[in-house]
Amino acid sequence: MRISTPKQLKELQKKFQDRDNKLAKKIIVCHGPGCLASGAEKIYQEFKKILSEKKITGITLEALKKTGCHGLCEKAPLVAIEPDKILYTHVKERHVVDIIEKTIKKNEIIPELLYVDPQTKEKIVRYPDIKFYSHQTRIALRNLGHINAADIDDYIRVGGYQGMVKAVTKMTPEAIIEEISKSGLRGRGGGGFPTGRKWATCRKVEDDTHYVICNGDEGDPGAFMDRAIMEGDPHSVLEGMIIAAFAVGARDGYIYVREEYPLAVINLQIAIEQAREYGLLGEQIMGTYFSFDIQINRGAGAFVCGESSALMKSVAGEVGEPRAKYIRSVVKGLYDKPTVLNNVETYANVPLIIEKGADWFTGIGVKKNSGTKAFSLVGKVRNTGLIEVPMGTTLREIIYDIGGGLIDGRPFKAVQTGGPSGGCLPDTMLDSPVDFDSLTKAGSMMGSGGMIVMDDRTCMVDVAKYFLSFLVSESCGKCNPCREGLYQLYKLAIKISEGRGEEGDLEKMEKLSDMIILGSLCGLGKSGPNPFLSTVRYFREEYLAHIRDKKCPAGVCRELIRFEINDKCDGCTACLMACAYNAITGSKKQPHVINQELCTHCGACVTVCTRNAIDVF
Amino acid sequence: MKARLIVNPNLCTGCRTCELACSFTHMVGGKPGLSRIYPLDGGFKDLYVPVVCLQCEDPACAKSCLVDAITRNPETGAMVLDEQKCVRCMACVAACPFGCSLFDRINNLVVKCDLCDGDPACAHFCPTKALEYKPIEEHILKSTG
Amino acid sequence: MKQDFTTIPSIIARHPRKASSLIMILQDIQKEFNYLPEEAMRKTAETLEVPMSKVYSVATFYNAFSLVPRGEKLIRVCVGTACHIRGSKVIREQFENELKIKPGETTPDMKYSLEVVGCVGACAMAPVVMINDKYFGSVKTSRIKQLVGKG
Amino acid sequence: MVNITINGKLVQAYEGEMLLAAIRRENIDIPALCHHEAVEPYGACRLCMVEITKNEWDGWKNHVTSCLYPVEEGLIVNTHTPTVIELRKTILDLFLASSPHSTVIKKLAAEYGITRTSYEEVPDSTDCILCGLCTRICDKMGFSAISAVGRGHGKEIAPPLKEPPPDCVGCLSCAYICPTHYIQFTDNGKERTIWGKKFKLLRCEKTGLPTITEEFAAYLIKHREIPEDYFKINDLSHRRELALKMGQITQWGREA
Repeated sequence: MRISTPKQLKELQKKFQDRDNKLAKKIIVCHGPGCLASGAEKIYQEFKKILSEKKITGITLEALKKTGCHGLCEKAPLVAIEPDKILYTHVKERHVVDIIEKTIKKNEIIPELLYVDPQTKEKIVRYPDIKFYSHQTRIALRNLGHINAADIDDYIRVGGYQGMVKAVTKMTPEAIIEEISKSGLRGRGGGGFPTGRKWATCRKVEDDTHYVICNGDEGDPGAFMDRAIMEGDPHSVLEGMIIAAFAVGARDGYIYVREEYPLAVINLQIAIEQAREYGLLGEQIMGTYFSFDIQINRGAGAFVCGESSALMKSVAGEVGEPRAKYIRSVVKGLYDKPTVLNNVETYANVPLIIEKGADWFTGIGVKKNSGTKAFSLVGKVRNTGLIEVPMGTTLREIIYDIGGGLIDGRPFKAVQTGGPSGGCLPDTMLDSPVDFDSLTKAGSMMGSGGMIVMDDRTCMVDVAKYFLSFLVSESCGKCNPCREGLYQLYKLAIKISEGRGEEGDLEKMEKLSDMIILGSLCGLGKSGPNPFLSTVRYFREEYLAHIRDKKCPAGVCRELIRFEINDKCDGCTACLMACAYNAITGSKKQPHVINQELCTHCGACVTVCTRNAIDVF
Repeated sequence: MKARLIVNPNLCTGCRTCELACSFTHMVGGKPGLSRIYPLDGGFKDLYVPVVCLQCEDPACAKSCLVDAITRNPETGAMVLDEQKCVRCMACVAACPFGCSLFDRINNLVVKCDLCDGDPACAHFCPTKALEYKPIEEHILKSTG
Repeated sequence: MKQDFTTIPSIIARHPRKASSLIMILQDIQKEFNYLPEEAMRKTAETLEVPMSKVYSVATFYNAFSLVPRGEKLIRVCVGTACHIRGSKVIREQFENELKIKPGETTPDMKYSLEVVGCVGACAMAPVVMINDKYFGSVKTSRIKQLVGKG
Repeated sequence: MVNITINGKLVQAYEGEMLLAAIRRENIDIPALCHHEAVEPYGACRLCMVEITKNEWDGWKNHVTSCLYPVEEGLIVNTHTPTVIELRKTILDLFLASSPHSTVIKKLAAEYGITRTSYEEVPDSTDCILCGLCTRICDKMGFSAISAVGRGHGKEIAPPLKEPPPDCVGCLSCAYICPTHYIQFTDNGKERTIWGKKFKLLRCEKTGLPTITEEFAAYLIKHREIPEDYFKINDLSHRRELALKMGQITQWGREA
């Protein structure tokens, strides 16, 4: 079936809505990354088995739905019951029967599966009442947790492809670009470049071929928003790309997906095929002369391919080495043709802007930073998960209201944003708003949206060392400042963390950092020293403790710490079993002892001790 | 092509002034370079032939150059080797059927005649006019007339 | 692991015969054989008319490719930021101790390969371990022996 | 022509050329280890970076690699500002840590006042500075026998599978173009070895002197349509042959 008129799409939407409305209840089994890692697939199969065996009136198999990430990954696996908006957390296979028997059949709530507010200890039935959800505004993640990613009909039901149909049948390319420019949409991949301006430049380049690329190479460790969108709402990405292609005059599009995301590739592929079937991709879309198709390229594991020129080389089947960009890729990109490259979240925003208008979009967020931003809120925070907030929301709101504060009530130390190109912000910055400009000013950056919360047991020297080690192994090795400079910066960080640091090392590292920023060829090198610079800016004392006192205050840097078992030990032998180096001795129910000669300070014992009986010095 | 380097072995005495002139014109770092012209034994008594690049119509040197370092100067018609581009692979030295791409071992350079940018020193200094740099028309008129 | 190289041409034939297919072909070969056999790389170079040096360069540039056979079970310990601060280092070391290999290596019986990976995008469940295509979240050191057993 | 200012001097540059060419024409010495006229600019060594600005940029300055930045009307270029010199020093310092034994690097670093690296010397260091000239020239010549292998700090230049490269013809261009003379080869007049591959040299049928490798000649015959005969003798013999032929013709003229 081909959709060729806006009316036809409306009719279809109506049809799918009616079909959906007939379902008395819907069982949503979240298949986001967190839930999948916690056994969501088994729960889905269990539901499927019981539903097909039991034949409950009004509840057919159609009521069971696999969706993308619902958000609250910490409590995975999640099951939601619609339209009642009940959320069950930490669901296990054995709960499935209960859910069907009680909640589905009798409208009874199962209290033990409900979310418990960490502050009030109150059990919350409906997820919109949970602070984690109530403080969010979802645009890019609008359909996650609500629709079946592998079903275009479900996307159309919730209003999918309306924006694209409007763009292609009712708007001129210039008008689309104008609308996107007016909306103030900025690149969600991290740089924050105005999307409208990018499209306008690309359209202006006279060439018979233009390309549209979607950057799904979410390389920042600690970020999974793009993954969640590609897996959970692939059509929103396609729709955004089709609008972009129509606006700039492209015939071919590419989606570059990280190799670690096999499910994203599968769901995107299904989506592309379904869109082709409906005539939304392919020749003469909506009966116009506009033709456009999309191909998926799987990344092959290289962080540097998040950089635009490297990504384009990789799409062309080559080594992902960035090239100097005195000629921008918008003008000369893939195969030297004008190319628009945006990230997944940016494209996911586009259809709604076209459908609802730029004014609606600028009404969300703050000046010069309109709209929302999705984050993966992770680390030592209570409610880890996928969130989306209006630009300008403060870090405190995100971490304490949505995130529920830190695990075990430990003190907040820093929040890391922007991945390896970003930085760590201390508690003094908690009230600063989260938007492109404020974060950059604070010495970090928006990045693709990883937000990693750190507590007092995280060592900032170790964090800097971690990012440097990541960048050293991910540098393409083309230019000297990045290849050799970051390597030397890493070596100096190791030196400090191992207690060999000397006076002057920090100054040397700062100077080297400046030169790496100045001299590197691409963004990877130019932002590579940021994790070091931001930690040394806000946590200089901690560095100095390593250098002068040869101490790691957070108890992380192994060369500078010592573990000892205190009198809380009740001889449970958990630490003894966990120690791979046979450094712990002691018999059952007797206090254990650590042999300092054999101890490697790996900390395995601390992670298993439930009695708080191991001290770190 | 306006002019051509005409070689007349009849007039050549084998004095080797041309070699010297070439060498001194093509200095390398202030020292004389390798001459690109050689008056050689013509096989008969008192017969010398100054062998110099013929600036072929379809030059093997340029064809064999894989980095496009040898190109024709449209002004002089000379096939000129760009020293900055040359990577000393010796393809042209091996490929020229007249042996007129040469390797200067002392300066580690491949060299060939470039007609001195339109004023060839060899012709300039040739005492017997065995080498003359003449406009093409004149030369054609003479040979046909 | 398959050692039947006769399937190579058909894998290559799944893609358009142009240089831009190189990475995709190598990915399919990697999937089929668990590594990139020399013969497959040569055949790819020949079919696409891409120099062998370029194939080798691409094969060694990207993390996804291995030039040596990998074990039946590929254990990937995520060392992304979220995992790092939730103790992935200890997890990695425990796997090293358990399997007696370092990341990038394979046990002599070809059963296990150990790798570290930048981020698998399941950060909310940190620390995460992937065994073949399966994710395991909130991994504790005490679970590692058991994880090696299953997966 | 384009008007630019280099270190305060107004100069004219050719449309489309890179800043480095204009700078060097002014006899200003700035190092550029990954640059060679035979191949496309690459921008890897970063030594040729200069400061640029324009009057209308309101004091905003940028630092660019001059080998890759095309000249623009009104550009004001400074090649030796304190920042630029500091950057060059840092890069040379880093090179000195990664290639501590290279005489070329040592000499260049000394010119900038660095005699010992202030960083940790890289273990298993080599003289290779990964400028990419060898692989780029090999690609340009159409052989692509060698390439970069791996990435990041562990990157190296090698033939495929680190075996003698089948596509190499032994032209030695890579060794010649290598700015640090890292690429080693042997040539005893009969046989040549490079990248672990042995080549037989063609010899002049008259003088017995070696010319190019058999493989290189075969390539030129096949792909560049140079007649096989041309390679039978060397340049000296070719010249002698030409002299004798022309001598014969002259002699006939004398006799007639």
